[in-house]
Amino acid sequence: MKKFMNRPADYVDEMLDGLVAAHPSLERCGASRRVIRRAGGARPGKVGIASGGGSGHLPLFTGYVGHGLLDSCSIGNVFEGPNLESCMEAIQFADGGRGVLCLYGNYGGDRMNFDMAGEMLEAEGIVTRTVLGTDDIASAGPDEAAKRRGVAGLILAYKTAGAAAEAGADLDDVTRIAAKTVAATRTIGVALAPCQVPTASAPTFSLGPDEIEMGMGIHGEPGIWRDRLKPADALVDEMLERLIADAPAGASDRVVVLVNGLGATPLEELFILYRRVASGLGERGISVARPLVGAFVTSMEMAGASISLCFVDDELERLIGAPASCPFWIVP
Amino acid sequence: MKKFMNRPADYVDEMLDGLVAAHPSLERCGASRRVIRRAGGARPGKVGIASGGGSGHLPLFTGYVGHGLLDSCSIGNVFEGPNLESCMEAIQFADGGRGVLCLYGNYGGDRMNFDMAGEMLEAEGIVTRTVLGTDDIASAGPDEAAKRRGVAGLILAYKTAGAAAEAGADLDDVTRIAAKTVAATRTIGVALAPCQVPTASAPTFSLGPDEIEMGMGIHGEPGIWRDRLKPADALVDEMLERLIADAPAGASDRVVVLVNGLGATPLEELFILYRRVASGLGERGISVARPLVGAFVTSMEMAGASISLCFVDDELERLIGAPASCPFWIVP
Amino acid sequence: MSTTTTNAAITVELLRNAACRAHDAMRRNEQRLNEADGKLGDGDTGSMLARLTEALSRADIAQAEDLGAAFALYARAGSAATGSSLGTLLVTALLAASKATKGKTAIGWNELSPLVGAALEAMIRRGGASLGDKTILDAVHAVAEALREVSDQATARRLAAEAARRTLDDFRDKPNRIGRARMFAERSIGQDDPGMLALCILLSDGP
Amino acid sequence: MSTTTTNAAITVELLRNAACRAHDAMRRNEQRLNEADGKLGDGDTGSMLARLTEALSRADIAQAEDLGAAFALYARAGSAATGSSLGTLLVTALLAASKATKGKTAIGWNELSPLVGAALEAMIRRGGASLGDKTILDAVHAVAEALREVSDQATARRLAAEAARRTLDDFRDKPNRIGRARMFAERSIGQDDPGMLALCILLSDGP
Ligand SMILES: Nc1ncnc2c1ncn2[C@@H]1O[C@H](COP(=O)(O)OP(=O)(O)O)[C@@H](O)[C@H]1O
Ligand SMILES: Nc1ncnc2c1ncn2[C@@H]1O[C@H](COP(=O)(O)OP(=O)(O)O)[C@@H](O)[C@H]1O
Ligand SMILES: [Mg+2]
Ligand SMILES: [Mg+2]
Ligand SMILES: [Mg+2]
Ligand SMILES: [Mg+2]
Repeated sequence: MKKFMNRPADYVDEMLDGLVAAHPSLERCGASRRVIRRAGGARPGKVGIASGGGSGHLPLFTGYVGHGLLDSCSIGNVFEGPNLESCMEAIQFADGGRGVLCLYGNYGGDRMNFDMAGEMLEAEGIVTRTVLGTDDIASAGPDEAAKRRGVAGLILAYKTAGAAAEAGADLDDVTRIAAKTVAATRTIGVALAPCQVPTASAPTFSLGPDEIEMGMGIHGEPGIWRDRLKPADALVDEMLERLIADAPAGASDRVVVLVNGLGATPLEELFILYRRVASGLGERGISVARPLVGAFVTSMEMAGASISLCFVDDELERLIGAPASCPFWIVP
Repeated sequence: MKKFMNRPADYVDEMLDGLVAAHPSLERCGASRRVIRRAGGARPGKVGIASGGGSGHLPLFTGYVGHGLLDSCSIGNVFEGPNLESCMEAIQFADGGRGVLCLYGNYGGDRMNFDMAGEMLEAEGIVTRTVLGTDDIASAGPDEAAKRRGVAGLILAYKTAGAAAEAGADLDDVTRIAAKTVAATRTIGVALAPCQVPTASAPTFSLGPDEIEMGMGIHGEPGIWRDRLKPADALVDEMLERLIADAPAGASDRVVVLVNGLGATPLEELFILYRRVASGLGERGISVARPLVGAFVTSMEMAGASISLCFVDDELERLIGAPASCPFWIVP
Repeated sequence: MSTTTTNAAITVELLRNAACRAHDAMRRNEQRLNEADGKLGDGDTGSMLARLTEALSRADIAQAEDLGAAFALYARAGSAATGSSLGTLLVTALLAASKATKGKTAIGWNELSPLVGAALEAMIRRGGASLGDKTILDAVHAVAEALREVSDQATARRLAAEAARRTLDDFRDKPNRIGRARMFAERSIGQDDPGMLALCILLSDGP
Repeated sequence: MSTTTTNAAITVELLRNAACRAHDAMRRNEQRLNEADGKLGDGDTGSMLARLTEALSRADIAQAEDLGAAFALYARAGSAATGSSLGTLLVTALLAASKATKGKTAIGWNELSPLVGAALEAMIRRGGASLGDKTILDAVHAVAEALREVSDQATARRLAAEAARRTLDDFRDKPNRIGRARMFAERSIGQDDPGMLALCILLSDGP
């Protein structure tokens, strides 16, 4: 797999250099310079939202720092959680005196480091809450929903919690909104081709020339089945079926839809998928509150796509539609 | 190459269905439904801007229909120019009574069809002007600059001409701005991996596992050299060198930079490239008026990137910074 | 492959057969032409021609009152099918043929050469390329020349196919002089121009 | 591979050697471990451990006044190098070791088993996995058990390596019970857990 890079070990730091050079609204900071925060820092009196995770998922995580979204973000090496220090710094940089919500995906390393960071900062008087993204329905059964991994749907929780925080909600309320969004969101992905960790000598997995994997994780973790590529409509139908079978109890009949490209899949194909998603939802009497189609959460050059449904009530729909602005998502 | 699609012959129409379903600001129209225009149609009293081209380059062309950008866009099959009828319709839909600028890339089919369309509509009293994007320096020598193909830099002409039209400029002035932008813009691309036309049984070209091609066209047309992959910085250095050696006479020392992904190249790598572009320009005493980093003009799942420099004066810089909004580019 | 050699003239009926055979030939050679285009261009010539000839073969020209009207219907159908360079040039050729045959229900085989010549002229005017640039134009030109003084279908078919084939062979080792391929003229040497190759296939496979 | 078998105790000096050897082992096995992780996880275990052990080998612990301080410096260096699951668990283990050896400049080989036990406990608490889940924990547990009543380096090395190897073999055909691999338990059967494999390599290659 060919990559535009220099030394593989410099992949993340050079990427971050370029990110902040191109986007002056983002500021790179922290002792090891592995935190991105809003230029200008935390807004006093606003509940802060800190996130974090491994590299290799742009625009996630760092790209969502901005008005109405995140305040700060710690960032690890490719597919590795952010280190302890950067998690502490991210929380500190997000703190405007009204507490900080740590909102990130449910992965072991990320959780351990944010947990330790929170414990250590408690002593300094920073109040933190944690909400974990757990939207990947292929990563655990409904009976173990709390064990699920966080994937593309996490950005919807950024959006709602970010809007609530921006509007002046207190920490408990911002936490409630984030948790409610996570609880209302379901994602499933399908991979067509693998990605490669820059320091690795081979792709993380391999698929035959006509093979695809349904339910694959955002780092290439094995999924539900592996078989020959089917027509786009058939794939969408299966994914919708699985998502809807897993819908939360009492789910609304109105959804925010995210058709997300994993990296190498062209927009053309995402729109071909979305076309069927929209009609499939319509056939089921589910209306689309807001469609999002694009590469929002990726795995470097992995080819494939995920579909997320967030079953919204009026409150969530309003927050998803509230103004926001970061380098990769602007809601006017 | 695996694609999310149904029948290859339906690739374009299903993509357009999804595009307009996801983006209500775009309206699909025309006898063969191969035109995208702003929802609501032409604004009376504004100079219209129509573009067009083959499919497979999203967000180009159709994605740039919106406030401060295009009014309408005809769209052909993958890598084929838009047909005559759709070019006529695009011009008609863009017409607000003050004339229409046809602004598109310099490709044979596109030109023939827009020319014929313009000739036929002249009879109906629609005044048209034409400006062709010709920014690809690898497609012809400086002595034949007018023969160059239009690639990623075309969107900068959309932006400036669109801003001028939105501000009330007349057709001659909008045409002047577009031509000035094209004359100030230079692009070069490098490909790491090919793409495949949906109806074709093999990729358009093939590259060895470590091979890349410098100067490759946006459809995979052969470039300047083919050799082993080099470090990102070395590639950027060569590309900048070539771009600057080709700078227009009397070029300013201030540029809008577009580091554009060809489709499958992750954002991470584009930022690694941009990092070096920014420092390389700085070393040469050239300042960056506005950086754009992302997948703005693609070739489906082709891997690679292009770098565009637009040498701006105050007028162009102001127009590039003017408010604009389409599904894939928002300038607040 | 047909053994019919008797038609005294070119009629709407003959045109319809030609379109069907052209479609069949393009369908069978779609990937070969895509591949040839992939070497110099964007790899779409075959799929485009398969689509364009399908559109022609579906266009109902049975009711067309003369050749001019039939060619016009084909031009319209072809134009709806594509806006590619080659496709648009073929539409241009059909339009020119329509003009030249307006009011005629049949033309003799001896009138084919000037008809092709008129189409060629229109293609040159529209596309801006010149003879010698290694494009379909060179093959069309050779066909027009070969058809001079021909007066029956069998000879016309044989000479046209030979002329196209000869031109393809003659130009193979010349550099491409239009489009992007100009830039790597050395690399275009030894490669068949896809447009020329397409015409060659059409004429050896077609009516 | 070393033939030194005489050290009477575990010292800061020995720790430094261990870190260097660990780095060497991880460097050499980086891609093998990435590959093992690719089968069940995200393919980064080897590169992560190469980086983490490089950070340890570079950390200057020569001036550390006791083992506790040396372990703390290593924990800090390791923590700066990664936030991955395994890396963070190893840092957790180093922190636990630091706490347990505070004030001691040396400990006897017979004290190693309880030290590993304390580290294991901390890893379980932090990571939330259980023994039997087919993770590095099971190998660490086996090592702690094997080191009971051992009082010299040579025996410690031999028994620790054997214990890790045995655990790897024992668990190979068991299903993975944590993380995403849980979901395709059948597919995890027959695969080595990358964390366990890493420990095995460290102990057979290391000091
Ligand atoms: N301006 C032109 N004049 C004559 N022939 C042309 C011209 N441009 C292209 N062609 C012919 O068309 C062929 C390419 O056709 P096609 O692949 O369908 O077009 P596109 O370049 O739009 O992808 C060339 O091989 C050449 O023979
Ligand atoms: N919660 C946990 N408890 C114990 N060991 C774990 C835990 N999570 C991961 N591991 C170990 O770490 C290994 C994976 O390490 P690594 O690839 O570095 O982490 P990541 O999952 O962050 O990519 C697993 O093979 C397992 O042995
Ligand atoms: Mg990882
Ligand atoms: Mg084409
Ligand atoms: Mg072509
Ligand atoms: Mg891993």
